[in-house]
Amino acid sequence: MSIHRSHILVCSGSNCTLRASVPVRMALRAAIADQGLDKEFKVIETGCFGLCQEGPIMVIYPEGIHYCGVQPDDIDEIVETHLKKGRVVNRLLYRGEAEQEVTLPSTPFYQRQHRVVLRNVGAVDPENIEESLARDGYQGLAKALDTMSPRDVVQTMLDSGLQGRGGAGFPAGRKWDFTLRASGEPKYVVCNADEGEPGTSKDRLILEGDPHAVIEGMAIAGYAVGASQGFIYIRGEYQLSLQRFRKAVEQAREYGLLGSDILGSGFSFNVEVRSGAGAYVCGEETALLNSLEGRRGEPRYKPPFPANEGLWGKPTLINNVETLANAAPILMHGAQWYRSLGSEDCPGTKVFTLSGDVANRGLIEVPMGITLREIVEDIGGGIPGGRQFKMAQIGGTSGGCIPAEHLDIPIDIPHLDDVGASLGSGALLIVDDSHCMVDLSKTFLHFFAHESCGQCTPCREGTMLMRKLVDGIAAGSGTRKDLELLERITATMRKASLCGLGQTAPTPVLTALRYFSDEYEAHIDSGRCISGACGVAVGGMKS
Amino acid sequence: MTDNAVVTINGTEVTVPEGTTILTAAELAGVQIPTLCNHPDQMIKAVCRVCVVEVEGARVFQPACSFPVWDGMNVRTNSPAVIEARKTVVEMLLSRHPQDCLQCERNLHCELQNVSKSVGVNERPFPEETRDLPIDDSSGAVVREADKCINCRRCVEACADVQGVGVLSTVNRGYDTVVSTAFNEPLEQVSCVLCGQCIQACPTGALREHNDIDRVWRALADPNKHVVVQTAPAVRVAIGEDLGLPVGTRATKLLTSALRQLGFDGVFDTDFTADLTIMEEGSELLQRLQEGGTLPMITSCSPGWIKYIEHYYPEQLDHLSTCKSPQQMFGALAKSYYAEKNQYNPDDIYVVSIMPCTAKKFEANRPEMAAEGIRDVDAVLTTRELAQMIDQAGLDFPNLKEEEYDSPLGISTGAAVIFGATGGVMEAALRTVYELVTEQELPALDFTSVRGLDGVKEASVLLPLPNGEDSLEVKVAAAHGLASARQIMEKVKNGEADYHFVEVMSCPGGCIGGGGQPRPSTTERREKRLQAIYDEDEAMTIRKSHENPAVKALYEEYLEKPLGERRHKLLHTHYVQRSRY
Amino acid sequence: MKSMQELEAIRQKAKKAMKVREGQENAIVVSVAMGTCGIAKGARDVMMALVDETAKRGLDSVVITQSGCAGFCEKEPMAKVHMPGQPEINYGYLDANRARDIVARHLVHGEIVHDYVVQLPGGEDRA
Amino acid sequence: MIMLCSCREVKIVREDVKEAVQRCGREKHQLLEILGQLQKGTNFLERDTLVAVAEELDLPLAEVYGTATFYSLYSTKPRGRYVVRVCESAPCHIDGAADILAAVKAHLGVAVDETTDNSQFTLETTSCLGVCSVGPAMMINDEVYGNLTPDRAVEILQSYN
Repeated sequence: MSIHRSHILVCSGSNCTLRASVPVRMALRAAIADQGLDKEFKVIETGCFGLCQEGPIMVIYPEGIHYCGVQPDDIDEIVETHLKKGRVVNRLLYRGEAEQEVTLPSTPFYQRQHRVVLRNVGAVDPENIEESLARDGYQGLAKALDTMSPRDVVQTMLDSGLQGRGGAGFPAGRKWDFTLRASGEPKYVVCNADEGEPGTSKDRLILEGDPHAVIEGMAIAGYAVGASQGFIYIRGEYQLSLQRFRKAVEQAREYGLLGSDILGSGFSFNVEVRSGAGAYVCGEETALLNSLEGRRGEPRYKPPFPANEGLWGKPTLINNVETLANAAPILMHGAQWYRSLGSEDCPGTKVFTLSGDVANRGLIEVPMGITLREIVEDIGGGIPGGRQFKMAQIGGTSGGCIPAEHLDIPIDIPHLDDVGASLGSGALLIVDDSHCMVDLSKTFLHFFAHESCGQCTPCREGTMLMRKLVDGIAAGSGTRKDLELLERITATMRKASLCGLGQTAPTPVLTALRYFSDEYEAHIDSGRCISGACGVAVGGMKS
Repeated sequence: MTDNAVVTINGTEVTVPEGTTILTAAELAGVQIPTLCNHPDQMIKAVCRVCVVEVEGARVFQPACSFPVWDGMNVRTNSPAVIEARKTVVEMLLSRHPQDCLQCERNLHCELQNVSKSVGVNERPFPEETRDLPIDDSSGAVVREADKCINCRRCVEACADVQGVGVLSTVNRGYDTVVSTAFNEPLEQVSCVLCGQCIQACPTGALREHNDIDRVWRALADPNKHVVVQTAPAVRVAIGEDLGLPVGTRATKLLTSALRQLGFDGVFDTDFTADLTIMEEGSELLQRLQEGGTLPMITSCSPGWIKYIEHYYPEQLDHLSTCKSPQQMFGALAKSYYAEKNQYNPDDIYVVSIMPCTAKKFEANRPEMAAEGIRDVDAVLTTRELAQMIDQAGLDFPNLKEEEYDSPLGISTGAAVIFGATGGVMEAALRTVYELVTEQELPALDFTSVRGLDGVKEASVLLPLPNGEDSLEVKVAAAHGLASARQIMEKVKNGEADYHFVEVMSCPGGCIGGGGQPRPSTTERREKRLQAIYDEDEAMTIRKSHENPAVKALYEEYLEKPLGERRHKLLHTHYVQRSRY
Repeated sequence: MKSMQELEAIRQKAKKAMKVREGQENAIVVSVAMGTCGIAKGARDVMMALVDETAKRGLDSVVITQSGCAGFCEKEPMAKVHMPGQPEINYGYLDANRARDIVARHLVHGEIVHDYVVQLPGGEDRA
Repeated sequence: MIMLCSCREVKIVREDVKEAVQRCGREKHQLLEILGQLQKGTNFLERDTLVAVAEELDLPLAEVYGTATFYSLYSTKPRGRYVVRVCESAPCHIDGAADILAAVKAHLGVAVDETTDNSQFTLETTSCLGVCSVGPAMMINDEVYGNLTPDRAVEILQSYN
């Protein structure tokens, strides 16, 4: 193993990739090779640094200097000035600030975060297992195998109070407990990486940035519940995640961290990587199981729950990527440590994808209980373009719309519930006052009408009926009676749909009607829209 | 394990085993909960959401059909919110369901109609739309009208799981979700066996038989046609269900009376050719046993089964008996033996079959089923279609004067009537083969081991040979439902089947559960129809096919020696290889 | 890998390779002046010798970094060593061998290698 | 090179399918993987392909078709050499996805779910590409592009010609 005096980390998360990080990396490698510096400088492709809006991002160690928005043209200057002469290229620093005044990690964007799940994302080369090992990768698994019984592991998860990070927020430890206690062989562990919630890309960036954290979490789960086979179901659109994860699994196998008799403990565990094929509903755990079985990804009625009858009818633990990535830190540092993070009702941290009308967009991890205002104003850097905050949609397209009056609510499960929203999978879409709620509702409903699995009546018919009604309102042909019909449909969908998709699909429209009913009424009564997006007359409304 | 749970349903306590569904518990408490996707013989689907109820403590409503009770559970099936949700669900379905109930085949027999009434739908509040999907009448037997599909998936289960055919599947996603064939191809182009079990499963008018009623009325009205009718064994024990009689009523003599009143010139019985089939098939079996023909020999009376083996096991067609089905034998004889005997021009004879079956319509249309350009059978009606005609004619079916079949094609035995039940052909054949081989009288007529609703029934019969020393062991099996047939065929294909003779019936329960029978053909109803069939057998004076005097006369008067050319031409057929995809 | 011990060994080895990225609070920082002048006079060799020697000796708490030109071009190649809680020591006129010497004596044993120390005007240089 | 393969011989299809089945396994749960691999060359699943898959896996064709039509990454109708998927999710919508879609439609001269006359491009919309921080986004085959403007979207499309 060769030692380099400096490591240059270039983000290769998808967001930076599609902002041209690949040519940047190639130019950097070429320049270093040309100048014969390859023994001194090591270029590492790493996961997402979070600040996707500023990408491509490059970090040079040991100085820890972050450069933002690096383009291939900038490489020569970086090599000449920084690498060879040790001087910082000020103009590429975050927002062009001089180094002395602000380095990226000292900005509120990073200062307000607390990285547990993202501990290694942006810090390691995800394609090199040794980098993970150096940063305590697989130490949680080692500890479990070495010193804990499966029951101990489950108890620690129960004590930690970790709630599922995929959307429903069910206590993770209880799922582990149910699966451990379920009778039936074999048992399976399934990682739900079918992240399809619009506005969410956290799971993708975890998979791309630190796949070993997820593999380790799956192996710990397998040990805890008595499973020796794991499956990870990754969204078909996430080609890079699939590729990285497959590689990581191979490496883990090579290093004996997957396979039989792991670390001489007698515990065996394997992971099979599966690709989805474009169906939002497969994020619903039983739909995912059907899809894994090679069927249409339609949710199953419950009970029975997967813990008792899951994959091929066998006891199955199914957890989200972020949930599993929390397992190793919890085992290493203990349930009490985890509980000390976050809020009383919701321990720990939460990863959010910040998007929409906010200055800093990207991937963040914050303690539960942080207020929406802190996220928007401090981490997000406020609303750009002199606009006003209108609402935040939290939890993705099935999440509620939170208006400005609730900016100070703490972000955790019970507080969001109070305002009709839910934590969901961690999407945070910030919308400024230039947008029309009817137009946005239309977008939400087009999404659900496209993604409903079509199995149960309320969701199959309801999403399309809602879509038709809201399309009509947006087009200026709606009536007050349509609002009543919308209420009837939403009430039935929420109560009578088979799965969470149908039960939550009406949420954004319900909260939009609750907080922005004046906009709906303006469309209906006077054919006006604040944004003009709806194709009716512009203007004329108080919001 | 089965601890009892005390459940409160709308304030009434009921004690049931834990794990019972709310639906069942409610029934015991005297509370009816409407359902659509639920079918008593099928797996729980919980997709229509019509049966949702309020369970105390649950965040959302739960479907009564799938949700298990626990001790102390408190259920409300009639809260205003539940009533509103149910009604909304049905209104949603109706927002794009064709509003042609008055013209629909299911009018007054439609589950959607019933549910819609029971949940209190009285308007169509939501934006309306029609899907305008094509009506598929390509097969001439089973018609699909997808616009009327409510996505309950009962037909999919019937096709894929009960029959192991699987030409129907849920396709597309979301609002476009509908039950269809691969690439939406017409049924004629896919490997559908036209058994009609999907029709039995369907709660609406989305699946029905091809309607031949008007053709039959036209033939009856044609003064130049001599219209004869044959009734299949299973029709007599089911037709009453559609005409105001209790399930399991033996309505044979009312049936003949009704047919005569409809204007048929000869009212005959497929049972006659069922006896003939036993004679032919019995000799074929003995011939195969003696001369080393392909074994096991498999029955060929069920046209859905024939189409199934042609599509799915085309390389195994040699196992089939070459006998035509009783329906086709009847048609062939009506236009030859009967015509000759009564000096009719075969062209002027019009043969109508009343069948419990939709595949019989396909069978009658097969190119093999004609002699010198004259079709054996001209029109096939299902039991349901006949009931419709009797309604049209205004006959008071239950109170008709009882009448007998005409001679000679109406004379039959108990062995023939059990053709309508699974295992019946086998039992009838054994009664005859035993006596023909052993030259002794059969000690007990009932072969109960091949009776009943197990999917595959096996038996072994020892036939003492006339020399008094040796005996012949005949191993037999009977399967009903094509998924069961597939089990046997996999054994046959892999050379693991040591049977000599196998009976296969396409439909669960045999013909009494046929796709053309009154709906619904639930297990409960099938059991009653089976009982009626066996009662009918016991009530017959002659119960063995080889003792049927009319059949004996037919051989003496008309058919030549065994395997003679006329016999071959009229009573035997061949099969074609078809593709599975 | 088949045991906890092996895992630990690999982890320790990997940590060394990653050390450059660790922000260590109590680390010894060796900073090589990498201005044009320094490089022209062989600062790269010095840098690589320092990196190599510290790695060989498994000095986990040493960070080797670079700085710009200190403005004393005639004394190049230069490097300064900052041990926690002590004043910075500036070395000049270095080459690879002297660099290794510094590692062996100063970094390992805390002994200032007076032969190579250069005094800078004002004493407290902030290069 | 036009990749519409309705003219390909059934024999070739069968070999592709056999190979995919060999790689993935014959169990039903491999169906999605197999379909995914088989679609790579042509961007859609032709009837012969599904027939061969059904045969290899001993499944009813309708079930294979029903499964394929459930997932939006699969198509049973011919598609162009490049499938352009413009994201229509709320985050991209906020960022102006409607303008991107309009520009792409105008440039390609097709509506959503249509294929250009030269069989090069099929335009689709997608519910989310998971790159919400850098919207509006589109995906061309497996490649994702973010931070689009209408001009940049057209520029990217031109690079595929």
